[in-house]
Amino acid sequence: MNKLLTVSPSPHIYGKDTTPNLMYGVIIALIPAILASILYFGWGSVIVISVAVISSVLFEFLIQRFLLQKKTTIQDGSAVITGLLLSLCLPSNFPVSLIILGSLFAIGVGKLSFGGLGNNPFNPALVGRVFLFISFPAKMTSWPEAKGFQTQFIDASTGATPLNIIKEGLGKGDSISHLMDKIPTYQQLFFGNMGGSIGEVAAVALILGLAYLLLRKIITWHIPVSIILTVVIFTGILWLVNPAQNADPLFHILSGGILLGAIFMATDYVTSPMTSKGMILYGICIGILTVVIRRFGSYPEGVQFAILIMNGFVPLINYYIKPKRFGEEVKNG
Amino acid sequence: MSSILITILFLSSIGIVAAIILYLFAQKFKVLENPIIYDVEDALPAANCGGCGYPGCRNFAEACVNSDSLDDLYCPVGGQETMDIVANLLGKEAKQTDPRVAVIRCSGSFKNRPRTNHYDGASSCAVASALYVGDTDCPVGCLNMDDCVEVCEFEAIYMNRKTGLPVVIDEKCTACGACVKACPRDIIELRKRNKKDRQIFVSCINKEKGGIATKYCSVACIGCTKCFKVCEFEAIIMGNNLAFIDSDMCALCRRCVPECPTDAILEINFQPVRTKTDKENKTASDKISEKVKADIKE
Amino acid sequence: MAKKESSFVNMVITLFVITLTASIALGFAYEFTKAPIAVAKHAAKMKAINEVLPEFNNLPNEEIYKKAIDNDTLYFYPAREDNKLVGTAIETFTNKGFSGNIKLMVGILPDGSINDIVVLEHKETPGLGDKMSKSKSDFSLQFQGINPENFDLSVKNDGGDVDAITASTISSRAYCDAVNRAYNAYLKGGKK
Amino acid sequence: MNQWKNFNKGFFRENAVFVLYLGLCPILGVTTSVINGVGMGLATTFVLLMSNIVVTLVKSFIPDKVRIPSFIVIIASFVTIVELLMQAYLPSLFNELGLFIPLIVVNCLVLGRAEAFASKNTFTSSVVDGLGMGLGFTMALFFLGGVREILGSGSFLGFKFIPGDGILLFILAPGAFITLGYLIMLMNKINKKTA
Amino acid sequence: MRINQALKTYKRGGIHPAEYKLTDKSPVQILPLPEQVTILLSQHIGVPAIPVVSKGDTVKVGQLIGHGKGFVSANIHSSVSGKVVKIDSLPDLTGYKKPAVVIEVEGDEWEENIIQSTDLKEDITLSEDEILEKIRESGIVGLGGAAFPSHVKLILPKNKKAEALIINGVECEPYLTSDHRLMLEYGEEMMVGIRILMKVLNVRKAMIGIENNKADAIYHLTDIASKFPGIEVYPLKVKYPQGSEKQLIKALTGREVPSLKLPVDVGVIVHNVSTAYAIYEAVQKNKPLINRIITVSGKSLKKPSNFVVRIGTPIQFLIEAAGGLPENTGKVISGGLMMGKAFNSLDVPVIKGMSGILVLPEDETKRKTIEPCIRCSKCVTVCPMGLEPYLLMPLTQDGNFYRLEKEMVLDCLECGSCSYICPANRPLLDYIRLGKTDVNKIIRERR
Repeated sequence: MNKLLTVSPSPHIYGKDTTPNLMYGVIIALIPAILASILYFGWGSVIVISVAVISSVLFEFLIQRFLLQKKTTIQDGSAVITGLLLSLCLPSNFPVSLIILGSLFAIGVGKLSFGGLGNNPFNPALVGRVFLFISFPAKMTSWPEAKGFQTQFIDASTGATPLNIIKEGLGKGDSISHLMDKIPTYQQLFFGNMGGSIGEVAAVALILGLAYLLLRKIITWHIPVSIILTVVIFTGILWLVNPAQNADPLFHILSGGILLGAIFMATDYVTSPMTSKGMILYGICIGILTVVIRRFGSYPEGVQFAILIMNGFVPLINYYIKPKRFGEEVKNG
Repeated sequence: MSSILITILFLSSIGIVAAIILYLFAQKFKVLENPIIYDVEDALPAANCGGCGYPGCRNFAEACVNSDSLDDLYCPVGGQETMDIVANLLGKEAKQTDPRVAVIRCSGSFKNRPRTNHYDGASSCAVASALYVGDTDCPVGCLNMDDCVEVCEFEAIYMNRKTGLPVVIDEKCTACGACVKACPRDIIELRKRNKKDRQIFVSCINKEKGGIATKYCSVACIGCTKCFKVCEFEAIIMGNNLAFIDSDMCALCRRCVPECPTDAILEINFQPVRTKTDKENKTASDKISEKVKADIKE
Repeated sequence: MAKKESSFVNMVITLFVITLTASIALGFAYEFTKAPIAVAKHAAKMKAINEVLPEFNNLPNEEIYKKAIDNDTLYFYPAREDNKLVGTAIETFTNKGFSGNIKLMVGILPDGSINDIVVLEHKETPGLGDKMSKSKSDFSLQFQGINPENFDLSVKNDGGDVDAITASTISSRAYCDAVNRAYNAYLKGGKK
Repeated sequence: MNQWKNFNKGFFRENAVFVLYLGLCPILGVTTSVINGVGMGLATTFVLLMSNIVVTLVKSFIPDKVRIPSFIVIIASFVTIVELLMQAYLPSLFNELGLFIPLIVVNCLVLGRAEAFASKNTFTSSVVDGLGMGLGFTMALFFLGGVREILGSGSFLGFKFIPGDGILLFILAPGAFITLGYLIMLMNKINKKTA
Repeated sequence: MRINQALKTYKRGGIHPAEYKLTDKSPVQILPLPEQVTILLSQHIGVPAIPVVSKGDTVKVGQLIGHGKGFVSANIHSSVSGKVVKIDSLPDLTGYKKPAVVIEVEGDEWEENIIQSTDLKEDITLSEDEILEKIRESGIVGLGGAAFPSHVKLILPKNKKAEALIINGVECEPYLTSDHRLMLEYGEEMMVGIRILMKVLNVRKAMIGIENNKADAIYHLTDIASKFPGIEVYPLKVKYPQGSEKQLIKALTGREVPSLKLPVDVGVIVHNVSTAYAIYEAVQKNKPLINRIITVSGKSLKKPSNFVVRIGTPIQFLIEAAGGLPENTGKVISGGLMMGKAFNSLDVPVIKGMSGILVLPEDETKRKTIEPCIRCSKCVTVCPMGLEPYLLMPLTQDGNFYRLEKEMVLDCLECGSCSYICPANRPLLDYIRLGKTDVNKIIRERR
C-alpha cells in the first residue's frame, strides 16, 4: 500500500456549522429589517446600507492585505455583518462620506486593532455607531420621517423619534398622557411607521429575524429575552409608580433600538458571555442600563451605550460565572 | 516683603515637621528586605525566561541572596559573566560553568526518514507525541511541529521547512533550556559551547537495534561502536545501542566523524564539508545564519 | 559618592535647608510676577469690556460696583462717553454649564437692549459647547441688539426664542441662563 | 558615556510618552491643539531640566529617607515658578493650560527622572537627560496635538484648512486615548525596525 | 421503529452526530482463524502482564500466556493454538512498542476445561469469591473501550455499598453495532452474566440502559428480562455521549457522580453488555477472554459486518474479510468516530478493548483549517460535564496548569463534543487531552 493513512486525535467527524455559515445566517435574519427600512425610507436606506456594507468589506480587505499583511478574512461574512448593523442604526439621510468614515472606524479601530474576528472586546458596529454619534451629533440626531418608499436621498422634512419627543417633553414638564398624543400609535410603532434609524423602526421585521436565529440555533434565547424582560419589568415599575412621568413598557420596547440591540447587537458572539448564566446577567445589566440612560440620562436612547458598557464587563463575567459543572449537585439516597 | 517672610516661615516649618515625622516612621518600620536583592536583580538580564528554574529574575535574585552558596544557581542567559557580578555583589564564590548551547540530536529529515502515515491533528509536538508515534516509525525522532520554536524567547530556533528539522542559531542561543523542556521527545541537548561554536555530536537518540533503527531512518545510530573504538579522549559513551559524545570530554578531533557508517555523527561549523548529510544541514544553517546577520545589519 | 546617613539631624537639616531655599525662591518669584499678573488680568478684562460696549472714554473698572445675586456677586462696569452713560458691562456667570461654570461679559445699553456678549471663561466641550465663543460660531451673534423685554431668553426647545447650538442644548441653555441673570440684575437696581 | 546616545535615549528610544507611558494625565488633557501641546511640553521640559540640575547638584547631601520629599519640594517650587511666569507673560496660554500646569508636580516623568536618573548620574548626563526627556515629551505632545487638531477641528496651529466641523471624537478624551494608542503602535513599529 | 414514551436521558450538553448504523441488521459472523496472531501483553489499563511462555512453546486456546501481576492488571490468554514464535516489543495502534507474544496458528485445540457447547447454563453454582477469582483468572476487562480490569471494579471499597448495577447497552457512537448485535443474539447469556454480577455485588436491582435507536434490542431484552428477576430495561433518548458512565448514571438514576469520584460513591456500578457476556462465558463455561465481537464498518467498505474475532488477529485480516480496503481510504479508526483512535498502520492486532474498526474515505478525514475562536459558546453548551473547552485549550497552550486544574480539566470525558461542534474547526480536544496529562503529572508530583 503506497498511500499513507491519516492519523489524528479523536473525534473524527465534525458538525456542519462553520463560521461563515453562522455569519450568513445572521445576514439572512437581517433581511426583513433591511426590506422594512427600504420600504419606509426608500433610496436613502438603500444607499446607506450598500455604502456601509461595501466600505466595511473593502476596509477589512485593504487593512488586512496591505497594512497587516495577513490572510484576508472577508469571506467569513463578519465584515458584512458589521457594515449591515452599522448602517441599520444610522438615519437614512446620513452623508455618504461619514458612513465610510464610520465603517473605517468600526473595522479599523473596533475590530482589526484588537486582532480581528474573535479578539475584539467591543462590538465593532457599535463602536462605529457610537463614534459617529459622538463625532457628528448633529447629523446623527436628525431623523427623516418614515413616509413610505421615496426616491430622493436627502429628505428635507426631519422629525424627532418617539423617544426624543418623550425626553424633551418631560424636560419641559409635560405629562406622558399629553405627549402620547404626539407619537405614533402602537400599531404604527409595531410596523415601523415612525422616525428613527433605518433598521430599528420595524419591530415586526426584527422579531421575524429573531425567530429565524432561534430556529437555526445561531443564538440562544438567553440574551434577547433577558434584555427585553428586564426593560419591561423596570419600565413597568417606573410606570406603575409614576405614570405621569414614565412611558409604559410596551412603548419602550417598540420604540428606539432595544429590539435591534437585543436581537442582533448584544448577541454578537465575540462580545457576549460564554455561559447561559452569564448571558442572562449580561442581558439584565443591559436592560437596566438602557432604561437608566433613557429615563435619567441626557440621551433619549441608551441601548448602544448599555451594550458597549456591558461588552467591557464580558471578560469579568466569563471569569466569575462558570457553567454548572457536572457532579456539583449530589443527590443523597 | 511680608509675603516672602510668610512663605519662608510656612514652608520651612512644614519641612522640619515632615522630616521629624519621616524619621519617626523610618525608625518604627525599618525595611525588613535585604536591599541587596535589588542590586542583584539589576545585574540579571531581566529576560524572565525561567531558564534558571525560578519563575522570574526577581525570584532568582532572592534565591541568590538567601542561599549559602551559588553552586546550584546559574543564570543561563547572562552566563558566567553575570554570575561573577552577582557573586561579587554578594561576596560569594560563583561556580565556574562553561557556556552552553542547544543542539538538535535528530537528523531525520524528510529525505532520511520515510513518512509512514500522515498526521492531521493540532499542530503541536506535545499533542502528537501523546497520541502516537509520529509521522514516521521512529518513536524518538523529531515531530517537526515547532514546539521548540514557539517556546524560544530569543528567536534562536527556526524550523527548516525543507528538511523538517529545527535549526539552532548559535549566536542567539542563550542555553536557557526552554526548548529542552518543551521537546516531548528530549531531542534537544545543551552542550558545551566550543570555539567558533564548533560542535561534534551524535545526532540520534534511537535506542533500537541497528537493523530496526535504519529501517526507520537512514542516518540512525546503530550502536556499532566504531566511533567508540576510535576515540582517544573517552568522550564517547555507549549504551542501549546508542553512542553519546560527552561535550565536556570531547576534544573536537573529528576522528569519529568519518568512522560512522550511517553518518549519524554531525560536525557543525567546521571548515571543509565531508559527508552528504552534513552538507545538507550545514549549508542550510549557514544560509540562515548569514540571513540573520544581514537582518541585524539592516 | 557616599550618601549622607539618614540620621535625625541630617534629615531635619536637609529638609529644612531645601524648604528654606525653595520658599525664598518662591517668595521672590511671587513678588516679581505680582505686578505683571495684575496687568495681564486687567488687560484681559478691559479687552472684554471694550468689546461688548460702544465707544467710551472713562475707566469703567474704577467705577465698578457689585450686586449680590444667587449667593454670588455680579460685577458692573458702567461706561461713559463724556460722563454720559453709554452702557454697562456686566460680568455674569452660570453654573448650569455642561462641565462647570461659564463666565460671560454682557454689555447692556441704557435702553436695556444687549449690545454684545463675550465669553470670559468656560470648560465646555470643544467642538460642541465651545461654539458659544464668538470665534467658533455665529451663535452669540443672535443676541446682538435684542431687547430681552420682547425676546424670550431661552432656547427654542424650551419654548424660547434662542436658536440653540446644534447638539449642545445644555450649553446654550446655560448661556441663556447667564445672560438672563445679568439682565435681571441689571433691572433690579443694577441700572445706575 | 556618549552624551548624544544619552539624549537620544530620552528623546526617542525611551520616549516618556510612547515608550515609558509616563505623565499621561496632562497629555490627554491638554493636547486638543498643537499650541497647547507644545506649551505644556516646554513647560514640562523647563521643570524637568531645572529639577534634574538641582537634584544632581544636591544628591550627595540628601539622606535616603527624605529623598522623595526633597525632590518633590524642588519640583513643586519650579512648577510654581513656571506657573507664575506664565500667568504674567503668557496669559492666553495660561488660560488654556491653567488647570494642568500645577499637575506637572505629580507628573511621574519629572519625579521619575529625578529619582531614577539625576540622583545617580553626573551633572552633564543629568542635563542631557533632562533635555532629551523633556524634548521627547514635547515632541510627543506635538504629534498628539497635531493629529487631534487636524482630525478634530480640521485645522493646524489654529489655521483652518478643512471647512466645517472636524471629527469631534478626537477633541474629546476618548479620541486622545485612541490617538495615543495608534501613535504608540507606530512608534513600536519604528523602534522595532531600527532595533 | 422507535419507542414512543417518556425517555430517560441526562440534561446537560450532548450532541447528535449522524448514526450510520450500517450493520445493525447483519448477524454476527465467526471469522476464520488467521495464520498468525500477535497478542499484546498490555491490553488493559494498569500494569502489563508478564509472559509465562517462552519462544518455541506450544500453546492451546485459552492457555495463560501472560500473568497479570499487581492489583490493577489482567491475565492474558492465548486465543489460538499453535507455537510461540516470538516474544518481543511490537507496535500497538499508537505505534509505540509494547511487549507482545506472537503465535503461529496450528489447528484449533482448546484447553480441556473450557465448555465449548453453546447451551445456556443458567444456574449460578459458584460462591461470590469463587466468581471473583474466576473473573480475575479469565482476564476480563471492560469491553466498552476503556479496558479497565473488571475484577477490580467488582471489589468494592470497604465502607462503600452498591445499591444498583447499571448495564451499559447505549452504544451511542456512530457506526458501531457490536453491542447491539450481542444484545440481540446473546441476550439470554448476557442476562445470566448480569445475574452473576448482581450476585457478586450483592445488589437486587440491575438496569439496562439502551438508546431507542435499537428498538429491536429493547423489545427482545424486555421480553427475556421477565425471566430474570431484578433486571429491568430502560429505553433512553438518543444522545451522545450517553454511553459515558457518568452520563448514563445521571440518565438512569438522576444521580451525579461528583468530580474525581467513582460511580460507587453514588451507589452504582456500571458494566458494559459485552463485559456481562464475557463474564457469563468465563464463569459458566470456564472460557477466558479470547475473542470478542467487532464491528467492521464504513460507507466505502464492500461488506460492512459484525465479526466474532480472536484477540490478536491482525486488523488487515479483518478488513480483508469485510471486502478489502477501498482505494480512497484516508483513515482507519479503532473504536467509534467520536472517541476512537486512528491507526497509523494496519499491521496491528485486535485487542480486548476494540469494539469496532471504521474505514473512512479520504474526503471525510481531512480536518478543515483552524480559524480564530469566535466565542460562539457552542462548546460550552454541548459539554456534558459543564466545562469550558474554549478556555481550556488556550490555557493548555500557555501552560497555565494551576488555572487548568481549577477549571476542572480532569473532569473532561474526552467525548469530543466540543471539537465536533466548533464552527471554527479548532482542535479543542487535542489540547485539552494534553492539558489533562500535564495536570495529572503535576498532581502526581505534588504528592
